[in-house]
Amino acid sequence: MNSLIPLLIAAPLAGAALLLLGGRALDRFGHWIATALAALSCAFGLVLFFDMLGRDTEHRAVTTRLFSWIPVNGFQADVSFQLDQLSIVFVLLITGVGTLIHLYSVGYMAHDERRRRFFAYLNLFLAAMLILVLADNYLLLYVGWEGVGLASYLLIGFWQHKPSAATAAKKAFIVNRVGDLGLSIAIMLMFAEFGSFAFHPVFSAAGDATEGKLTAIGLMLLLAACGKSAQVPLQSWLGDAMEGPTPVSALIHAATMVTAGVYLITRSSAIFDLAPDAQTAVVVVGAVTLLFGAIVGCAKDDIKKALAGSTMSQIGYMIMAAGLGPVGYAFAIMHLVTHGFFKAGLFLGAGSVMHGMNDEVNMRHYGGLRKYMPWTFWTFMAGYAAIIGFPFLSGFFSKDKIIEAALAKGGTEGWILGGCALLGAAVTAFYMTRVVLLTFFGEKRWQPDAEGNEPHPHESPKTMVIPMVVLTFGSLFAGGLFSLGDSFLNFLEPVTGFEEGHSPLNALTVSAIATVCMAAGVGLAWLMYGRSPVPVKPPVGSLLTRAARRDLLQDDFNHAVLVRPGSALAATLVWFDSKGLDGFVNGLAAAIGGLSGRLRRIQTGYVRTYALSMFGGTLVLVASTLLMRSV
Amino acid sequence: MSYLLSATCAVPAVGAVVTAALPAGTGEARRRTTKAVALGFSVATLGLAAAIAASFQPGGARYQLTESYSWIRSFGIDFSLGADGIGTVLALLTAVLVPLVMLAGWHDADPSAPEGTFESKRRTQGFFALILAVEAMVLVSFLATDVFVFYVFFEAMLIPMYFLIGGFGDRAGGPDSARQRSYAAVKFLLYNLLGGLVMLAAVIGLYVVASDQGLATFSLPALTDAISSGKLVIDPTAQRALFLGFFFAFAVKAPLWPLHTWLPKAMGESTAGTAVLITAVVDKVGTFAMLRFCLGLFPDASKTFAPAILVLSLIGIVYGALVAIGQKDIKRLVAYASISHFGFIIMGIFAMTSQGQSGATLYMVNHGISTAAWMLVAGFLISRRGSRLIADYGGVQKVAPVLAGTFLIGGLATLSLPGLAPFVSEFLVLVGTFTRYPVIGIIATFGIVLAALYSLMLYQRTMTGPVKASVTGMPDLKARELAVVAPLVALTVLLGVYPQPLTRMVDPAVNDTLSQIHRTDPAPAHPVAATTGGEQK
Amino acid sequence: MTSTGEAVQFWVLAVIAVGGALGMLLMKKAVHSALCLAATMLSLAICYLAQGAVFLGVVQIVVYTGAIMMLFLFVVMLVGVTSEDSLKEQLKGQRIGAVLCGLGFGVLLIAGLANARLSHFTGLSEANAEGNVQGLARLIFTKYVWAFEVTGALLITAAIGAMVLTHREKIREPLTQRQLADRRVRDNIQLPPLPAPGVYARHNAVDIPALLPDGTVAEDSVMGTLRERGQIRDVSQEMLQRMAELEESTADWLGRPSSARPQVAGPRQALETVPTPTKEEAE
Amino acid sequence: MNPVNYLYLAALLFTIGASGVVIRRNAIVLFMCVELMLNASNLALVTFSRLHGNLDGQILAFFTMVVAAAEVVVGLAIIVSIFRTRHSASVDDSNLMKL
Repeated sequence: MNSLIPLLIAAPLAGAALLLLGGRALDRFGHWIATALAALSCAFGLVLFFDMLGRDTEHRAVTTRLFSWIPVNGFQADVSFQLDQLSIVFVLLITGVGTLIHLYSVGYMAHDERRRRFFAYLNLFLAAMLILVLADNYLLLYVGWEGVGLASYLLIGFWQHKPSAATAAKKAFIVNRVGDLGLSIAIMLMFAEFGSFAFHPVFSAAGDATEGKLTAIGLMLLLAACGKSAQVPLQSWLGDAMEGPTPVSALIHAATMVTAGVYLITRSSAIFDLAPDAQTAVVVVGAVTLLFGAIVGCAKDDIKKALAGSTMSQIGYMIMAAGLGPVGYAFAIMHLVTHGFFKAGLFLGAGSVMHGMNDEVNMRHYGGLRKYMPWTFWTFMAGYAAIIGFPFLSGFFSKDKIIEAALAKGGTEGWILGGCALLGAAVTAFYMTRVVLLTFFGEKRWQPDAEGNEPHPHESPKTMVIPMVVLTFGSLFAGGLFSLGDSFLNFLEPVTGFEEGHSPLNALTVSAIATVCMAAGVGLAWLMYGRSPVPVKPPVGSLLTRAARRDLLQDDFNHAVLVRPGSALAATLVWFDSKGLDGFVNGLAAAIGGLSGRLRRIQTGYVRTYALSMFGGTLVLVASTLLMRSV
Repeated sequence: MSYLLSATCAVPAVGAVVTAALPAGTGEARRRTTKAVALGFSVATLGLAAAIAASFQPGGARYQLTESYSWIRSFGIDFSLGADGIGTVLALLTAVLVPLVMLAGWHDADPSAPEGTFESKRRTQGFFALILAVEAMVLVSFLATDVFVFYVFFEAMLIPMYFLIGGFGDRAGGPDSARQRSYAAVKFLLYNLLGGLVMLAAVIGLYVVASDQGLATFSLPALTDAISSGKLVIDPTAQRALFLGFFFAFAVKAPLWPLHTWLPKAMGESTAGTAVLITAVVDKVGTFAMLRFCLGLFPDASKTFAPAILVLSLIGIVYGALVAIGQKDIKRLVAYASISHFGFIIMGIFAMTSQGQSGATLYMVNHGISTAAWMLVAGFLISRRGSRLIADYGGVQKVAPVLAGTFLIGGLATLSLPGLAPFVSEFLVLVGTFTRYPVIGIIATFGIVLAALYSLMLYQRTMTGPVKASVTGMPDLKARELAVVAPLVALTVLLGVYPQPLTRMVDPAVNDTLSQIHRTDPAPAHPVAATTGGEQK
Repeated sequence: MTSTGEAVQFWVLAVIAVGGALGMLLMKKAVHSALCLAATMLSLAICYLAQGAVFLGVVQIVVYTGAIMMLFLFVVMLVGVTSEDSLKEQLKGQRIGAVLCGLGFGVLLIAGLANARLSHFTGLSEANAEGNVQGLARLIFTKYVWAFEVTGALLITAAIGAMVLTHREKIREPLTQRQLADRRVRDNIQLPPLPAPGVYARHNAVDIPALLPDGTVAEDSVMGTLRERGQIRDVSQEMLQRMAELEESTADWLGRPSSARPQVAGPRQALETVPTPTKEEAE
Repeated sequence: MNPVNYLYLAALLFTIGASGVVIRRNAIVLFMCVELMLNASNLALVTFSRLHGNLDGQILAFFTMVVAAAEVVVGLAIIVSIFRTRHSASVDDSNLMKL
């Protein structure tokens, strides 16, 4: 059964290779191959899952070693995979949502001439993401980590002829690289400390290391997580990443890849549990991003960017939960899964809307679409209800648990964190309601596109609707299913550990407060956008709104602090290299040339001058001979 | 005594003579014969190099397949060859790259001068003969086990390289390209001659010191054995001076910051194939020699100077990358990227850990392959448009997707994407450095961010965006060009996923080097009992 | 130690030799230098004789002084007997350098000799037992025969070399008188005979060029060789001076006012084609 | 008198000759100076011959004379041909070796 694990990865990898190398011959049906292979991978995942359920708790985790990858004396990196409860959750999420999105893309990308490549990249992404979650050591995880980064780069920049897409892709990759820096330093620290970087040995030896070292490793891992999961301060790439095709945004930048940071922190729980300072940093990052993303989401008029802000914010929840320690790991993962469903559903819905509206993304140019796209509308509403935490839907369960866990932190910290989480919930309700109102309700504010075509909104083809419907089920019922008898918690506990948090408020009260917050957010949004017609031109807005539209000035900050001095430095060095170093060398050459020009004058051409110098030379020779003799 | 090594070195040498002697003429058929003959010799060399690798026993003696012929008896100079893991791997790299470089430069030596101006009728013969000559000399350098023989070929290599750089340029040259080329060639020659001169003094000094103590030989194994066993004692001051003499030559060739300024010029002005020869093959002799000669012959001085050299290489890493970011010329960008990479290689060597040195050796191979892919595709691109300026391109992926794709793979390999070969070596170098010098290791890690910057910026500016008018109608890669790039890409992926064939050959040599200098890897602070799934070698 | 006679002889000869050498060095005219050198060589020849090198002494007189020095004199004649070598130095620092080097060199050589242990002199009585010439001949034709043959070859080569160097290749048949005359007409250069040298009534020497009516020099009137050597005596200025004096006295005689006297133009330009030595002589 | 005095005399003459080469400009005089130097060395050789009591020194002096003769022949021929073309026997006029 273990041999299925490599096959799980091999299927999409083979798909990617086949589609990329296969050439134009595969243009007509390549996308179906890719979808089939994704589904095959998903099937393998399900088989493995049920196989795992069939064993008792102690024997659920299995590893399979393929071959030794980089063996250099003490440095032993293997290509070896570990499938445990945490991994299988991710495997199912990735392959499941991945398959659905493959299917969706068949319809969405039907008219793109480079469709074959798109599917190749999607398959590549699946393979890399599976490597990421199945690796049994950090170095192999790093391969998957950068592999998804590559896939993300290729897919964000899929429409390369658009300069904005190409720039966004590059930006995503480079910001991620900064995060990867953290991961590589963490691996190096582990190797220097433990002589290994495989999960099991490191976690079992973690207790021996000093807290300082563990904190350093933890902070480096956090940096990596920040990069991949778009957390403050490395969040700036996610909004731009929406330049990619919408299925990509749904799969990579909402459901799976961006949650890799949460996976990393949860996976490294053994390290974080022993490094409280690092945990605090994680919590702070999570809480800040939670609010940051939510505020950005409120101001964006671009439907995908609003959803991207939301993604950032929701991942902030997960990171915060993961930072809380064993109290929160399981809930972080649970929220991750439910978020995967409803956010993917929301993005697919957004994609469907764009598909019907000539790829218009500005919500101010939508309005009243519910009549034209009923399927899209209802699936979107399901996702909407789930994300705002409408009672007894997926988001309600997972988010409430996180708020509880935050409050359970205790003391002022607990109140602050809980307060942030509740505030976040209210803001989430506000911006999501705004999205829904602007898109599906109100007047038609449709605008002709650049070529003057009036939009004719229509429902999307079946291949797009079916995935949305399937995801709707996940959005509606996954949370409830997981919470039924704490099944999810019990399943994950052997990996992540769990301890009951002691919240100052009981669960019911928390739920009630959260629901009230949610209702307040929805109400405020309705007051602002539901009652009165929405202007097509965005109003100037307050200072905060304007800042939020610019991603709270993150890009400006980066530009001023990093990009501009960086390029100035590069320019200075280029100058220094040609004028300084090379100038020195050339100057030396010129000096020697000048000197020989002077010396050349000694060569007067007069025989007698030469004779004199010979005479002088003889003199010196005789003198030195005599001198040597006398010495 | 097997003749495999000498045969491997002799085949390209004979090939160079034969190619040069082929009948001149400007006809297409004549030229094709010439090219086919040269390519045939290089492929034969590849076969022989593969035979060396195949018959190499990783567990056996340090130097295998040794041969020795007396040369200058009165100075104890023998023409002796021997293959160790490091040399074998690099010889194989050379043998792989040369046929590809020839294929890539298939038309680089076709008559280019306008009708009526003077141009040699033996241009094609000369070009291919020179490439073969370089190959022969590089192979001898990698396989020589005699310090003097190494020195002679290390220096002699400059002659054909000089003519390759000065005589053959790409289509992108401006009106004064000939002048620029000869400037580049002279600069290349002067820099390297200066280094070689200093080295010659050190070689003689070494001989004097050794013969004073009754060891009148240039044989590397004999000298290193005597030094590591304490039979030959070089006093510290002399050792430092000799070390610097050797190191200077290698640092110029490698090149190490701040001795690098010849490289961008030489790579920028020559053809893409020549640039690959420079950076992927000839420069490797420098780093290879640091590992084999500097460390083995002067262990104490190496340890003394290691921190300073590490700092220089660190500067090189960051500096090269930053300057690459600011470049406007594609080939110069690749050259500066190479400077950054050479920083990594030197850093790995002088970190003096097994990971660092294995990583550095792998890095030499991987950098050779990946840069060759990147540079040759860049060369194809330049040959289509006739400009080296980044600003002249844009949107190429739309018209030539395969070209763009391979260019991207080259770029990704350069930025050390995991799964591609350079990642393995770069990570090993970083880990190896980090375990001994944590701060330097961490700063060097920043190099990976900068690498991503220059590599992706180059791709973005040339390949993406709207199709520029000057690019429209640009043909995609032709079969010949694909035949050049495909093996390189395949190797990049293969060695990234399964580098074991190389590490198995390199590791014993590296361990031997480390034991010669009496260095062991720093032990982890809290070692875990069993490593990952375990199988220790 | 040598006999007193030889000592006296040495001191006398040494003074002559050194004096001759210095004379050669300092004399302006090459002829004088040559004669001084001959004196030195002769005294050296006697020194050779005194030291038992009879053969060499004779060779020195016959070959050196007799043949080589005469060759020198021939060449000096060819180039110009009276040509003087200006002792004014033109190269900067040359003379100072030469003096310093010379002094240093001399001091060093003499110091080196003084430091050498040369007290024991074997003398040649034994070697010259069967006669100096015989002794030399024995060596030359046995031990040094190869060198001797080579010197022979050298001499022949030198002789041929000298001939080749001084030989002028005849490129075409020499022109006849008629052809020469025709060419002069064709080229229109100096058809009438050249002017005769000398200023009649004043000078009639061949090295004094004739004067043209305006008082300038007619260079053609002097033979080419003299012109080349710069051995021309230009008397034009002097003549003009005379003319002016004559005018003056005539005017006095006629009682003309001085203002009405015809002005003699200022000094005419000097001879243009005069080679450098003449200029130096003027200095 | 010590025969070493002959050597001193030779040294003196040699020095005068060498200085003459450097000082004088007339090529013929210059040649004479060279001859003087050769003569000085001949004197030294003859004296050495006497000092050692064998004739090898005289043989050497003899060869010197022969060579000097050859040299003078060629040298003077050169001077004559130079004079013919450049109308001067001053060595300073022949600075054509200068670039």
